[in-house]
Amino acid sequence: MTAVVIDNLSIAFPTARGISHAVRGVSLTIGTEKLGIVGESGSGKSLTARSILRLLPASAQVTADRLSFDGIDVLRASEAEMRAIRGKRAGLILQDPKYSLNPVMTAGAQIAEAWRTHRKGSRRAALQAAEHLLEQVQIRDPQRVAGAYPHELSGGMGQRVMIAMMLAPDPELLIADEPTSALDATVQAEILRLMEDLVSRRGMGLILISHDLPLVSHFCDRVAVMYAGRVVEELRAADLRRAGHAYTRGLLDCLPTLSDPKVRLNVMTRDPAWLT
Amino acid sequence: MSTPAALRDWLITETPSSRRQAAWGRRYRLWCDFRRNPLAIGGLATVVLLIVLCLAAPLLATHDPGQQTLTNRLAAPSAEHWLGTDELGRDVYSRLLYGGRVTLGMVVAVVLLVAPLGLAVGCIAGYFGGLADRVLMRVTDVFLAFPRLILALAFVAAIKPGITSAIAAIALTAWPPYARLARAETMTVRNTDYIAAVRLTGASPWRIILRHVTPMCTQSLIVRVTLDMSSIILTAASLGFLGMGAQPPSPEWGTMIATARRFILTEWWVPLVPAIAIFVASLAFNLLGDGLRDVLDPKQR
Amino acid sequence: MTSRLRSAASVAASVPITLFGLVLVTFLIGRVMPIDPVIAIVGDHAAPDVIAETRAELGLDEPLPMQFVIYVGKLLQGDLGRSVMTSHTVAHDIGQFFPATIELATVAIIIAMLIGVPLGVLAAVRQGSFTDRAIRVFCLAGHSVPIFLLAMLSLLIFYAKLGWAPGTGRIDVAFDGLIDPVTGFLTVDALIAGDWDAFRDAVAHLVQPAGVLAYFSMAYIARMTRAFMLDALAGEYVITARAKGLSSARVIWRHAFGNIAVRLITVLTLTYASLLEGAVVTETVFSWPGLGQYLTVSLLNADMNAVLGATLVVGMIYLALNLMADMLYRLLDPRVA
Amino acid sequence: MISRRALVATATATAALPVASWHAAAATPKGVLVIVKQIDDIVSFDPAQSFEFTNGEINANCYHRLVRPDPKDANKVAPDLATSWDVSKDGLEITFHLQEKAKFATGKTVTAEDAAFSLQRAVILNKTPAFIITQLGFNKENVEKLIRATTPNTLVLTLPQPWATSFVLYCLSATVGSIVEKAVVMAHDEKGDLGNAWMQTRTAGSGAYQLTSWQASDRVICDVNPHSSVEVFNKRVVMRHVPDPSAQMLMLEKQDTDVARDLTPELLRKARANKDFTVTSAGLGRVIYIAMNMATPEFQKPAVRQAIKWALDYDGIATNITPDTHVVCQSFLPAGLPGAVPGKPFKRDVAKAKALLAEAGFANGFEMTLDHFNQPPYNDIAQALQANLKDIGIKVTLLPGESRQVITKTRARTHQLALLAWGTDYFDPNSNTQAFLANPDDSDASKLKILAWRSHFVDAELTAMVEQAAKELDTAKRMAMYESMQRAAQERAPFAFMLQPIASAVMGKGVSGFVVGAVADFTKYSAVKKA
Amino acid sequence: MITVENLSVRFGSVEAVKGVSFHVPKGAAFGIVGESGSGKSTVLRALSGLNPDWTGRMEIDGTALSPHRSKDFFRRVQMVFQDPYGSLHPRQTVDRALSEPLEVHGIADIEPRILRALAEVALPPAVRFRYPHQLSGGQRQRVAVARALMSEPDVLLLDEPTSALDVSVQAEVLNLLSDLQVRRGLTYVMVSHNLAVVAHLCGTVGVMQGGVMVETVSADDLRAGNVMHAHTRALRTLCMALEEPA
Repeated sequence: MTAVVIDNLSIAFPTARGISHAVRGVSLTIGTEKLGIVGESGSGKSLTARSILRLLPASAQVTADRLSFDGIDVLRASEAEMRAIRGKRAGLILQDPKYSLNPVMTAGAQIAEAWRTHRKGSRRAALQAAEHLLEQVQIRDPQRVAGAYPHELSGGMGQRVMIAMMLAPDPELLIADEPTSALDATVQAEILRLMEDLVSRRGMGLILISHDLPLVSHFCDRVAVMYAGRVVEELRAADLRRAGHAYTRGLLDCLPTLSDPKVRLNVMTRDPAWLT
Repeated sequence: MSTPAALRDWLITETPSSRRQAAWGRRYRLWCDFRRNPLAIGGLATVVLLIVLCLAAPLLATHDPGQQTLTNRLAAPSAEHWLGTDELGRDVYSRLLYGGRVTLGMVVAVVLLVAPLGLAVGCIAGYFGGLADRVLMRVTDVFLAFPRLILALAFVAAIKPGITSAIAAIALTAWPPYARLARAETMTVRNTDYIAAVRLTGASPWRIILRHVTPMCTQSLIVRVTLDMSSIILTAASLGFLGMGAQPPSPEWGTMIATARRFILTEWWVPLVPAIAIFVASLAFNLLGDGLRDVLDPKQR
Repeated sequence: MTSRLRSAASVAASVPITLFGLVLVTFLIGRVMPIDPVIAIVGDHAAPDVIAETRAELGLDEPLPMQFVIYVGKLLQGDLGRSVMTSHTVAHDIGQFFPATIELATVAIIIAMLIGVPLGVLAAVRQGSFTDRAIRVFCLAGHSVPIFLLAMLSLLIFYAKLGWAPGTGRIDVAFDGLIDPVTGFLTVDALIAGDWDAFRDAVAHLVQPAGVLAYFSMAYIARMTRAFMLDALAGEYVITARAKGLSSARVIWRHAFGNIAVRLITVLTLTYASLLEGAVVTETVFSWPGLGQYLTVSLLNADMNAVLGATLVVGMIYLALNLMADMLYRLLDPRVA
Repeated sequence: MISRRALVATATATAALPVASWHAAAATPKGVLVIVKQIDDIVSFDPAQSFEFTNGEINANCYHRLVRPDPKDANKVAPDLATSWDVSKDGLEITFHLQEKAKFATGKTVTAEDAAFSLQRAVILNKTPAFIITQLGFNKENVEKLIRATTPNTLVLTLPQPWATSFVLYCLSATVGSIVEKAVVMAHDEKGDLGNAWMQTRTAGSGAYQLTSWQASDRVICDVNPHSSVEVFNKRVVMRHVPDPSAQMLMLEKQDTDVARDLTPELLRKARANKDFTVTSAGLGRVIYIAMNMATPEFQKPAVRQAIKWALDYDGIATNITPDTHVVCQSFLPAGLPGAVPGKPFKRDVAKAKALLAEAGFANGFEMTLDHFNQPPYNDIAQALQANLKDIGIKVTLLPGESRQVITKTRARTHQLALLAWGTDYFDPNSNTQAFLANPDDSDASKLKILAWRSHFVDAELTAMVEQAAKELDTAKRMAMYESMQRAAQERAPFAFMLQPIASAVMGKGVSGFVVGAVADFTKYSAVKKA
Repeated sequence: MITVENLSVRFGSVEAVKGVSFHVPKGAAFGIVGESGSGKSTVLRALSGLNPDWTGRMEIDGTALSPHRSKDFFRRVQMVFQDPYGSLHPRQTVDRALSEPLEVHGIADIEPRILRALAEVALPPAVRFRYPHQLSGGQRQRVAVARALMSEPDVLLLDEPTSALDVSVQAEVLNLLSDLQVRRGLTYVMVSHNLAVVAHLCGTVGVMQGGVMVETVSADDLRAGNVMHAHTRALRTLCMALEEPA
């Protein structure tokens, strides 16, 4: 049973006008489950998730009482140890395949590279594996897609390639950082369903980071709501309607809806007390 | 405003109360960023020092830079002549100070000619596109494809050697890259939403170019200019090397080395002194330019 | 692919127009030079009837526009005219002088690339560190010294004092005239002749001037490499690559560098073009009989056929290189549509 | 290709060329004389066309002439191809008796037929140096009648008008009088050019050497003429183009060259201090002078011209700016040329110069421009002149220019002051005397547009005397005329003669026998030995 | 107020908009919804005059539009862009951005107008001399709206005005837009990929797919499910499904 333990994590960046604290004292434990981290831009959700793989910008100052991946101390692990986690045991899916895929390598080559890095097979075996993986992410003509460059693929296609690439070494945990916010609504649903399906079938853990609270609640078991670098509330997705924190409720209330038309939308009033 | 602290607060406030305060606040923030790069600060300090030295040349010089003493030529450094004398017995130290005025003056003159010209050509070509772009870029290409030193040489020879023609010649060869740069910047800027927004106010193309496009190009241009200053000094020196730069007795650094290089095996300090001056000035401008680029043009670095 | 080719073709179509502009400007420069080309041919001491005869021979008594039309007409037939300085046809001279320059510039660009690119990459990876700054100062230093001084210092140190490098010229006297000029590139010709000693000697003679040129151009290459690399390293795909568990070497070279390689080709090509035209001073110090020297000497002797011809060739090479960079960019970078 | 290589191999056969690469080569290859020099002045090797210094020197080593200047006595001509000659009483007919040993590189013996052809060819081609012969009255129409071979080794030259015999002989000793091999040259005749195009890059002579290859601005290679009877120590001469004097010095120190030709005064001083090196020097037949254009009203006053001559710091400039490379020379005939008058009447005298200016009505001075070549030593000298003239109240603006640019300007007579140099065209006083003093027609249509014309110097008396002197059969009388003309020029001419350049060559370790002289002819590669 | 008939736009060989027609009465809000590449933004750009290469017929207030627009047109029709980060000039303060339209149209009393405009979009006067990078996303979009209002237009074209904003800010901006419409009687054409947002602000919604406007339907019918086209139905179903938390 893989477990990520985050205890009192803080991330800060030096700026021209002093230190800016992006994440302050976040504690989370993640097992083989689907956890959603939700928050508005700048809430620190992405940094928190990336800190697990130690993929933060070089200037980030990270402190934590504990930050471990299956017992490995991420803050003190050597680069080689980290490489054994990255990709092999935990994958990361980024927001927009237009930027997160290497534009000058074919999709197949990028998947094969991930496969070979951790499985040490021949070039040809890797390419075959890549095509097989593309099939698994429900791409109908894997051969064409494998030979295509990222800019030749649609957003949905690109995100499937990204998923295939991260699944190649068969990891235990998948971190998806806003995996669908660059996609159209119809594609978004397909991709999320695909991810949910793969994760459940392989018994992997999933961390889904998003700004879309209703969306997350559909695909996750548990939701952590972040605001200004803190986790303000952690709850089961099914309990979202009964959220205790005013911020969480505010996020849900301010959305315009088709089913419930309003003349004016509710506007969230931010309580300064949330920051402490 | 009376104390440095108050001034600083006035500058860095998030709520400036006038355009002027906002502009100075922005400049101050840039300065704060710039200040964190020790190499760039070194470059800036050196440039400022050089400018001060050259401006104060009449006060600092120990001799008349044109005074010849044929019987005391190529003397080694001494108490009388701190950096020795040149091939006509003139004081190298004094000539160095006065030469800086000429050299740095040439650099400034070239920049003042080149930057606006390149900016205008590039922005017009880039913004209007079409025929204007094709014509202007073909002209730019012709000058780019021309062997640069040859163009400068031919130009100087066609007029007459001297500082003015050297300035004109260097400017003639230096503007095309600026036009290209400004054009490239303009092409990216032209398609942005903020330019679209300005177009939707009904502003004329000239107003858009002048007030909205050029400000976006100037920063990278400033960086390029600073980095180019050393090339300008060196081109001037190369012209001097080929006998087409500033002419004697004008104490221009490049010409000083060019005329003194024949002593490199014998009285080596004579060419070495202006060489060090050029090296220091070039390096300072280069470091300054690099620092400015980090601050002004983060995407190019 | 066809749209790529079409846009490349439209770029190529602009070349003749630019060339025509080049010819026109050069021609005008030649005519406004305050040097009587006849004096360059017959000398200062010639008798007036010899001067008049030569003037007519050169067509200088025709009106200016007519002279231009005649010149362009000959040019279109591939006739660059005859140089009065060397008594050879300009085409022959260019065939003799240009290979020397190409050889020099080529070796220089290779050296500059082999050193400048890794330094630029290293500086980008270690951005802001001491290494970054040291590299910056090292490269800028080479770009801050007048190149003739760099050349003379190099001669003094590596030739005179240390004796590591041979002196000036393209080859040792011992091999003078022994190598048949097949291609004009001495190194290649030595290989064709199967003369290994001559080859080694020619290479040894190349290293020093090429090194000087390389050091001078390295600053630009390293600087651009660094800038491109910083750009690339900030890309999301680099995070993806790291998230895949790749080694940092692979992330840097395969992913980040792989993305800038095509852009670097453009930088290298332009640097190469500037080396071809800009080696005049180095050629003078190292007694390198290259096109830069040829152009300068011809210009100062008002040998306008030679100046026009050589300028045209340099311009053409420049445009061709530009075009090539453009094409490479279009063909190699999958992103360009 | 193979054959050429084989040819070169035999030519350098004394020892197989050391296949040494650069670091192993401690010295230049044995049997090969290496000279470094600026050689981008070479235009053509055809003696009928060649008029530059470097080609002159190489031609002198590749060709025979009928007679040559005598290196030992400037006032005599020495036999060369002609062992002796007879002159008719009226001086109109000269009969040359040719030696029989001289052989072309093809192995053929040189005949009077070749000699006559060579002179006729120069006249018919009428290239730049042809005037040296045509000024005697030869032209396309008469030359074949007037210069003819009567026997295989007798050449008779009939003058169309009387000339001083010494003048004629000196003219024939010029490069243009080189004897080419008729059969070879005519075999390469193209459209009646008498082989001129082919000869531009080749030699066809009977000298000790022949031209093997010339690459412009790179090198000239000469190999020995296998049929020459001259004893030769170096089978090959390589002249390399090294434009940078410092590089020349470095090469000399590294023993990568045997002789360096263009060292600056400073480098010469350094070379003299090195006991391994031998410096040889000789005054050249050139003079550096200031031309005052008499179109400028100020210079029409003789006192102004004299004031300038008295304002110049001749010795200061010569000893400080151009030590070892120039000496003071205040006459248009530099030392070493026949008829040269020694002596330095002028010296810097600011008071006298100022008085002369005041006398002319310019007590407060005036402003002038000075055109000069923008290369050393001219730019240094010009700056010194600027300072000198400032002291007497003349404010000079320097106008530097590329040499041909300055020449173009002076030919257009648009200069005010110009610092110039003039080299003698042939080894006879008439060359310079005529150039500086003769101006029969000052209009733009003049047929003689040389130095006097270019500065609007019109002096009927001197113009007439120039022609008289050239026809004076009595040599002693003739030389006296040149002496008086030199004195007159110092008094009246708008020329301030300043300096005579000294040619210097530095021989590296173990090298001996290299000589330079007033004219290129004195440099004989065959005499150079290497230890 | 706005009539678009048979509008087609080509980019090279690609026809991005194929014969779109719709009509917006004065004071009404018309929404265009569709996925990326459906051509919805292209319609708006053609209408605004930013893209002159179109065919068909467009009228504003009974006047036919030509590819080249008069200055008066730009005074009456203004646009708000999707990304407030990109639509404000990075080197110009809020003050400059707001005074530019006034200067162009030669409108006097710049100072009070700017203050009034800031107040109207509920921005404190203190932001007046700030640069865009010193503002939050919501503030920027308010500045963009204020700029569009400076020349007192009748028509506002909204290109995904909230899609780059956080949901809480989106609510604020949407409220601002509906307030302004009421207060000033503006006519809106809004483009968005979010059905709920469009239906919230607009009485009528045109659904686009592949460059074609497949259906025009009132917001009420949309809510009630009275839709004809399959694409409209699919979009509606997805939207409804995600509105309810699990």
